[in-house]
Amino acid sequence: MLIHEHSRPGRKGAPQAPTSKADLSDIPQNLLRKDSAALPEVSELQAVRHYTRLSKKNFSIDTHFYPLGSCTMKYNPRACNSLAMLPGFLSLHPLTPDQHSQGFLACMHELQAMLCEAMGMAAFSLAPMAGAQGEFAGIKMISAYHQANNDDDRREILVPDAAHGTNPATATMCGYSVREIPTLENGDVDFEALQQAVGPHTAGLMLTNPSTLGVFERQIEKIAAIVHDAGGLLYYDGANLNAILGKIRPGDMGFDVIHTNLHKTFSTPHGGGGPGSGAVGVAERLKPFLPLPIVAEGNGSYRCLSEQDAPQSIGRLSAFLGNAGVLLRAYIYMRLLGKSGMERVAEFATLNANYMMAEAKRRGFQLAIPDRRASHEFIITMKREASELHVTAMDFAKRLLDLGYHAPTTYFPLLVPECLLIEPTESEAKEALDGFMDALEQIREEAKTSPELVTTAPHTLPVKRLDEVSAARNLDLRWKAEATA
Amino acid sequence: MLIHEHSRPGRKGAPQAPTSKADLSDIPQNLLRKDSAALPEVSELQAVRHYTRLSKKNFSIDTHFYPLGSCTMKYNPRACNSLAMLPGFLSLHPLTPDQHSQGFLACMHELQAMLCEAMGMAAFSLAPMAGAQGEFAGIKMISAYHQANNDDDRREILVPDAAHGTNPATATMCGYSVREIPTLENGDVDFEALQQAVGPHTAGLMLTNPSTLGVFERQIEKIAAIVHDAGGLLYYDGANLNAILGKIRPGDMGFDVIHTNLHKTFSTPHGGGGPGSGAVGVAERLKPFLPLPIVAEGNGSYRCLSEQDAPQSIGRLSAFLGNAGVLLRAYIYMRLLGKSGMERVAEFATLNANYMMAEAKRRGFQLAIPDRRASHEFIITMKREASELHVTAMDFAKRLLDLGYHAPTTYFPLLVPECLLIEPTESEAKEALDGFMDALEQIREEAKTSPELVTTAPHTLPVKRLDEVSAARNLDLRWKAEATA
Amino acid sequence: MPFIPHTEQEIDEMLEAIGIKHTDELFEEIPSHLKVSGLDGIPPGMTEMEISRLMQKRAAQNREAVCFIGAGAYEHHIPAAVWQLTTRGEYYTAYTPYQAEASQGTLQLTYEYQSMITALTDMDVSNASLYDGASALAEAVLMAVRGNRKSKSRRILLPRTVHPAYRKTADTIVSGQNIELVEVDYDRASGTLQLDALKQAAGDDITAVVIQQPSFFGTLEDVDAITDWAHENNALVISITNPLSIAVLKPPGQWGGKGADIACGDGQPLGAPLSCGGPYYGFLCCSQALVRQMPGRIVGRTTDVDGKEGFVLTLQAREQHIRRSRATSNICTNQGLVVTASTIHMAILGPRGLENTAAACHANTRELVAQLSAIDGVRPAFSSPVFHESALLLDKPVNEVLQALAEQNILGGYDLSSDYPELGNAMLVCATELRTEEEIMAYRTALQAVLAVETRHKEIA
Amino acid sequence: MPFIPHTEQEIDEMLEAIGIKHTDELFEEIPSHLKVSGLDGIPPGMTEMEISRLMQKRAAQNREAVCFIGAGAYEHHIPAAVWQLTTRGEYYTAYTPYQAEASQGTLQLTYEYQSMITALTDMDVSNASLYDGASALAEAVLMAVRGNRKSKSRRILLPRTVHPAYRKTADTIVSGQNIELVEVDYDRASGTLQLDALKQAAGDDITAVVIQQPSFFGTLEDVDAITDWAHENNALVISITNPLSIAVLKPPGQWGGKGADIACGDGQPLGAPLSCGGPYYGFLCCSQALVRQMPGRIVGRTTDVDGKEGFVLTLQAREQHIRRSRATSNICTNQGLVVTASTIHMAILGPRGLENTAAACHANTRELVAQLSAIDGVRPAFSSPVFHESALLLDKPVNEVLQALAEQNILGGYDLSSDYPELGNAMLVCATELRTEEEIMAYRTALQAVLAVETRHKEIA
Ligand SMILES: Cc1ncc(COP(=O)(O)O)c(C=O)c1O
Ligand SMILES: Cc1ncc(COP(=O)(O)O)c(C=O)c1O
Repeated sequence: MLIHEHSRPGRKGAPQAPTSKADLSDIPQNLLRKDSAALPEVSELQAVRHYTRLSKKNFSIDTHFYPLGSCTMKYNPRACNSLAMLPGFLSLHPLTPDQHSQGFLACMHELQAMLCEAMGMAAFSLAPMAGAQGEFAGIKMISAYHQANNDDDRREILVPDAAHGTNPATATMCGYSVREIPTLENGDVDFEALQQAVGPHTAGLMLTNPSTLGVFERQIEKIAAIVHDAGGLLYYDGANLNAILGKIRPGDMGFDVIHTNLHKTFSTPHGGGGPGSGAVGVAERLKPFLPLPIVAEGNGSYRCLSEQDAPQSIGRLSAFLGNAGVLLRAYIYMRLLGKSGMERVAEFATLNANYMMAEAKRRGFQLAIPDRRASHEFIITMKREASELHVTAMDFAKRLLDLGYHAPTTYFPLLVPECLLIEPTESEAKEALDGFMDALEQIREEAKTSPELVTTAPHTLPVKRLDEVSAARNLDLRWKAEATA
Repeated sequence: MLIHEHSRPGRKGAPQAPTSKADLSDIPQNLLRKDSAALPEVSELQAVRHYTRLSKKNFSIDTHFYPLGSCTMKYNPRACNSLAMLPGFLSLHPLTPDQHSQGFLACMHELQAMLCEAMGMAAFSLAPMAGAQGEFAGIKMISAYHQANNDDDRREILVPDAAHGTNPATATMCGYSVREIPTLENGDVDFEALQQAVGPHTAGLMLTNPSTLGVFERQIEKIAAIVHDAGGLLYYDGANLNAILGKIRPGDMGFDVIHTNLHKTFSTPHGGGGPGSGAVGVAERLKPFLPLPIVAEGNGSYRCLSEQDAPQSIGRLSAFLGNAGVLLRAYIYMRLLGKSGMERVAEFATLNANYMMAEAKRRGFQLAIPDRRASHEFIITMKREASELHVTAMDFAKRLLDLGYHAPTTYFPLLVPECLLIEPTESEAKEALDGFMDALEQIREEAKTSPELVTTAPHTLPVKRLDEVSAARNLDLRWKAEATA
Repeated sequence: MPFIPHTEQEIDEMLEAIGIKHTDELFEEIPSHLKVSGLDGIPPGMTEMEISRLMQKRAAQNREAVCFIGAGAYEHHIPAAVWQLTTRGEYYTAYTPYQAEASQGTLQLTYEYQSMITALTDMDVSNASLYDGASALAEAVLMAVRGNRKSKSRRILLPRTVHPAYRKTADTIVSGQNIELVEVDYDRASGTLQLDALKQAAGDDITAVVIQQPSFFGTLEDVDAITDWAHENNALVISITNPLSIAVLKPPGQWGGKGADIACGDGQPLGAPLSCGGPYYGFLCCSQALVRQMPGRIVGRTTDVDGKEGFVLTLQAREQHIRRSRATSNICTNQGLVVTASTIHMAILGPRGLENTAAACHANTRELVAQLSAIDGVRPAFSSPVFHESALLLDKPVNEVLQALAEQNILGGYDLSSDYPELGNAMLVCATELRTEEEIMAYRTALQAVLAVETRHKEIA
Repeated sequence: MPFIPHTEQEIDEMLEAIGIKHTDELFEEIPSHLKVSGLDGIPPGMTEMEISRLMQKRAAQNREAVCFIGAGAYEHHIPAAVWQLTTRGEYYTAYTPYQAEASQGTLQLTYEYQSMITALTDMDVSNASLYDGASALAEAVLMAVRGNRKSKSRRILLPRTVHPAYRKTADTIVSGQNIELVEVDYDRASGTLQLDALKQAAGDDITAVVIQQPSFFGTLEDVDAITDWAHENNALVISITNPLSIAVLKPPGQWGGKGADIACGDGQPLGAPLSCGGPYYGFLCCSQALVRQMPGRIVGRTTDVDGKEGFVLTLQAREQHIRRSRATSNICTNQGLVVTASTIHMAILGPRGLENTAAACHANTRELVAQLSAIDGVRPAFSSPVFHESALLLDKPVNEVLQALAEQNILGGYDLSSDYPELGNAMLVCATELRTEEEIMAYRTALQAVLAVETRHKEIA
């Protein structure tokens, strides 16, 4: 039932706004709204009850193991939420003069510094509001760098075919053409193909390492060398740093620019779709191009750098300082972890992934890349199950929901057929991992004995399998009064 | 699964306490604990997930219509929660000197005054921590009053048989013997029986008006007169004021003392069993006996009265000032309602109850007291259904849960067989009332066509009908390590 | 109208269904001369925005200060998760779990609470909570009187080392029932209860002995000896403990040879904010033998018709809604939500977290006492070992000193002089794990200055 | 380790299952000379208690002040229910709803959001949110370029009455794609865009015209005439509106004869706290004709195999994870949680609540402008009617005046002089429904004093 269906004309019952409407007669009649907007009219109780009940239809970390690969669904500490929502932060207007917002700016400055240290970069900007915007900023900086060097012929960005869709989309948004680089069976980039592709037209290479296939790119130094030798720059898609945090730093691998998804590795909540933060870090030579604002320190006080301070900056990405509340949460998380905590993120994330991989192997599941170490995630392919039992990876995914587990990422990376990309994260206990593997095994058993049960799953959720095709064909994108009348 | 079953020896994973244990060597060895307490060892994520999931097994106002008679489950505004939990209140130590807690004391003083006005009493104390403790304070004041008058022979408290169980229990706790007064078919007190019972041994009469049968006691003035004439005092059980708030005041009806359940009428949350607040109000002559502390004002500042200020007080009921946080919530609620809002509570609570009663009648349900106006609640009896269809009021109650409604109060008051005491409160919309009546009708239909469905309900909840008899016989009141090993 | 969803049209429909024209008719049975014309003393309603502004102002009027007061309520760190979970609507807005199948959340959680608090106290049984520690003591006394079949006297030995407000509360609550609360004095030097004093007060029939550990003074009583003595004399033992302290101190269930019979106290240190004094909760545990004397709700584990585990309120025959005037107590509503918070708090901290917190409180208090005692004119009041709280003697009137400290936003302690005039200028101080070294040093500096100034004032005068 | 639940025993079991001895072996594929020896620049970890103390200190360092700044972010009352519900774990800690059946909460809520924001804007279609208002403008521009098949020029008329930061952001984002953003000046007297100026800037092919209503100055543009003119010239119309304002102002869908084609803006005024500048969210609506050009996620209503209503992400073929380099945008993560809050906010306020709030903001600003303009040396910058925000001219440098006011904890407004030097000493002021009469009068008094003192200083100098 939609909130609109609880609405009755004239219903109020909430002391939430001025009880009467102030005079607007100074505004020309033709600029005023004539009708009232068709918003729901419900009591506060009805709204609270509706949205409380609605929330119960979600899986979430706070309710379920959620091993969604490439998404790093780790625990979001509750302290990060309450401390980022202290009144002193919540009521701060973004255009408040710097001397009135020193507490906030101090946090941001320290966050920049911690990110530099953890990533091995020279400087960070916190402006981008999600991973994709971080990518945009990164590629834009590469473009600005070449432009500053009058190196105008570099029209191409290289992207491995295993890359996340945002990488090629970003390159396009920055005006580049995209050239795909194939991936080998063992998960490494096809080095020869790369060698052939690199050249004077190469603006840069976007790489994720470990790749979305969940393995570490072993030739990273050679790759860095040929791209750099050709005058290109190296971009690190740092959406998922859980595999490396505390073990190896993108800067040390030779990357020139990186975006980080604070809403993954640094545990800010994903909120059912956002907000995130895609802070970008750069090596020395790209520093002048960082997006604004950046928080600088001098004489013991903090201030935001502006266009005057950074004339070569690629500019602003939002009206203010990006997703400040998200940044505060990441800051708090990093301070809670501290040095030794942060050094151990990759260790335990990787331990969990490799343990699950070993268990998957032991239980007879087929691994996409069986002979390598998993990073923070690994891939099972249901190719065999799909062809022999006619039960697809999607069926497995849906049936997992019935058994109380959020499904892993399905059908990504695109290279692996019928794949489940599984990422447990470091904050899950062994029981959860074992329980999940038991569930997978149970489903495989069901697929043999009662395949219907699996192919028509889920059965225990608020809705059964939804018709996505008709959703796209017969667009119903908003409630209309007539529709229910 | 119990939280204890998520525990593993040595598990931590939460940055919640000092990481190491300070030295305790100055404490004699024989006074120290040897073993660690057998508390669960879980990660913060596990705790959060466990208690989030557990919460989903509750019905509550925020999720369900909850027409539990005699309990007044109205909407608990979220603002009351967040404002009562402002750091300035939360961090206030109860023994803080008065001059440091003026903001809090101001709220309490105004709350006392508003309660006096709403109840028609001369003074209020906020000390009692729930209705039953309010009753205790009230009867204790009656006792202190007679004692102060050297009127030592009054050993009896009169209580109608329809009264809530706390009334006789309270009288006993105060050292009185209890004499029950019968109730007539029409819900009124048996006046003749009362007349016979009243006498020089009468310390007082405890009355709820409207009674727990949901009807107004029409002879209240006569009743007050005979009790007062006999030298007894009149106690008003004000647990449920929703029937009268804004319409008639206990003080004006002749009551000498009243307790109020702020956790019902004044909307503080019930929290799955408490905390509540049972503030007590008195007529002039009982003022000296009010429990401590009481907030007084003088020269524009507030202070708590102590034993020195009130030597005749019955004393303290708790270590500090009662359930302060609950009192703050009630204060905020009353200020939100204000004069006109408060004047309309009974009006709409009664409208809802009488509408449901009319609907019940129209749909052919049997009413306990069919020919009177309902107060804020009314009673359906399933006597006929129980004898003809072998489906009891309890079965109806359990089946209602399946249909998404919390059950009304069952088998109270004890006088009415197979009863459902239904109290919708003013904050529920007409749709909820109609939906509930539809559900009752549906169940009656099911009782005819498939009685099993009803007598074995609920079917859709986390557990089916629970075995209470074996619970009381084979006591299992705590988890023990052995039990699960 | 705030919180009333009715539209005009719905009101009309409802009136029509009832068969009346106006809501006034709903109240026609009330004698009209009794009806109130209007609640004129109630101020006009506020919007949420307005009340928010007002409450923020009021909250700010409670001056922030660094708190060194304990005396029964302690400022501890509470993990953020605790109240974020506790205030979820499903816990916050549920009633007492009368419909068990629709209340498994609250019921299971309460069972877990009972498991945790009995683990902490090392007792057999716990109820689901009472109002607070002081009223829990009163209920413990009533329970002892019902439960001690060997004693006829209804005499309870109540040492003066027990929290004064607890003693007053117990007196208010049990005084109507012909029970004698016998005060037992403490030893001036050690600040503890002595067996000799107990023996003197005992008479030949005692129903129960109350022991608070740590005592109100923070001193440590000889709980083993007192417990054994009481049991030898057919008296029951009622313990009062700070539940956090027994993460490291010997729990009541292990006192003496047989353990305390009834254990009570205030649950506040386990997850309840100071909150101007409440809501906290009283815990009450007992030995198996006394289970049917237990007041208040108890949750038991059972099974449903399919054999699935579930939880219900049990032993309800003790309670007022069934046994009415013969109930074990009149308590009905308890402190459920605070117990919810407390259970989550204990789960998150775990045994090690509670131990480390308790030890940190003790270490901070020890440091505080050391720093303050180093000041001229300040010395410990007692010679016994203490835990987490301690009494100090000043050479100036305590209320004046505290007043002066309060002006510097230091709440320096609790003035003992009205409850214990015999001690002279005594105050009780406490530093929980929240107090920092700087705060402790700032207190020292401030106290030093206050005492010096006072002296100078006097010299001048 | 914080947030790592592994016990020693479990680690051993897991290593054994993997067939290794030590976790180091998990990283054996990484060239060892690349491995970091330790993150020495990261400070040691803190307990929750310690970080709480630190953050409280930091929060307190942000000096509280009465805020008269708007300029794209507005301090409004947000009902307490909004964020208490929004931060429920089920909303707060869920991912993007990729598994629809396990995400009906987020999906239905987003559908309700789309229904509400299209009702407010009176547009056909909305997406599920973009990052903020400024980046939404950039996406609107890109969308217009893709959607306007009649135009080849990729020229967008971007008036200077549009928020400067929005213009800069749009420039950053679209500049790589060969798009020309043409500045159009405003009329100095009225502070609004004039048709003549547009016509001059137009050239013979324009892709779209951007209109902000109320303008950045708070002035009201002649939206009907501009819209109709644009449509006559085959240009699309992109509106930027404060979504609260269109509860009472004519919504974009009703501008001119055909309505705006694309409506965007920042959702912050509908439930997002100021929060140092974010997270807010950008809304983006369009006419049905442009639906396939829409960037970002969209939720659609559909049915399950039993015919039961349900919700899914739809039209995903536009998005990067399918269409990769040819996607409508690279946006992936959006601002879902803020949309959650905003949806609940709109539901609780309802149409009347939003109208009354918008009207109250306007009335307060009008009062503020009246009070301040009464001061010598202060006058309105423009002659046009304004809504909710207004530009004032001072006879002193604005930054000095604001500085002086800030010292009295009054954030007096936004200094226009760096973005609009031609206006002289101009500042933008705003008083939302939260500002009280006393605060407005206090501002007046303070400003009066500041201007007077300044004058005196100068006289002395
Ligand atoms: C590898 C990779 N790159 C980029 C992104 C894009 O990040 P965001 O969703 O924050 O825009 C993601 C997130 O899904 C990702 O997994
Ligand atoms: C009529 C009546 N009296 C007294 C009480 C006792 O109130 P409390 O539960 O707050 O102790 C109740 C509550 O159930 C009640 O309904």
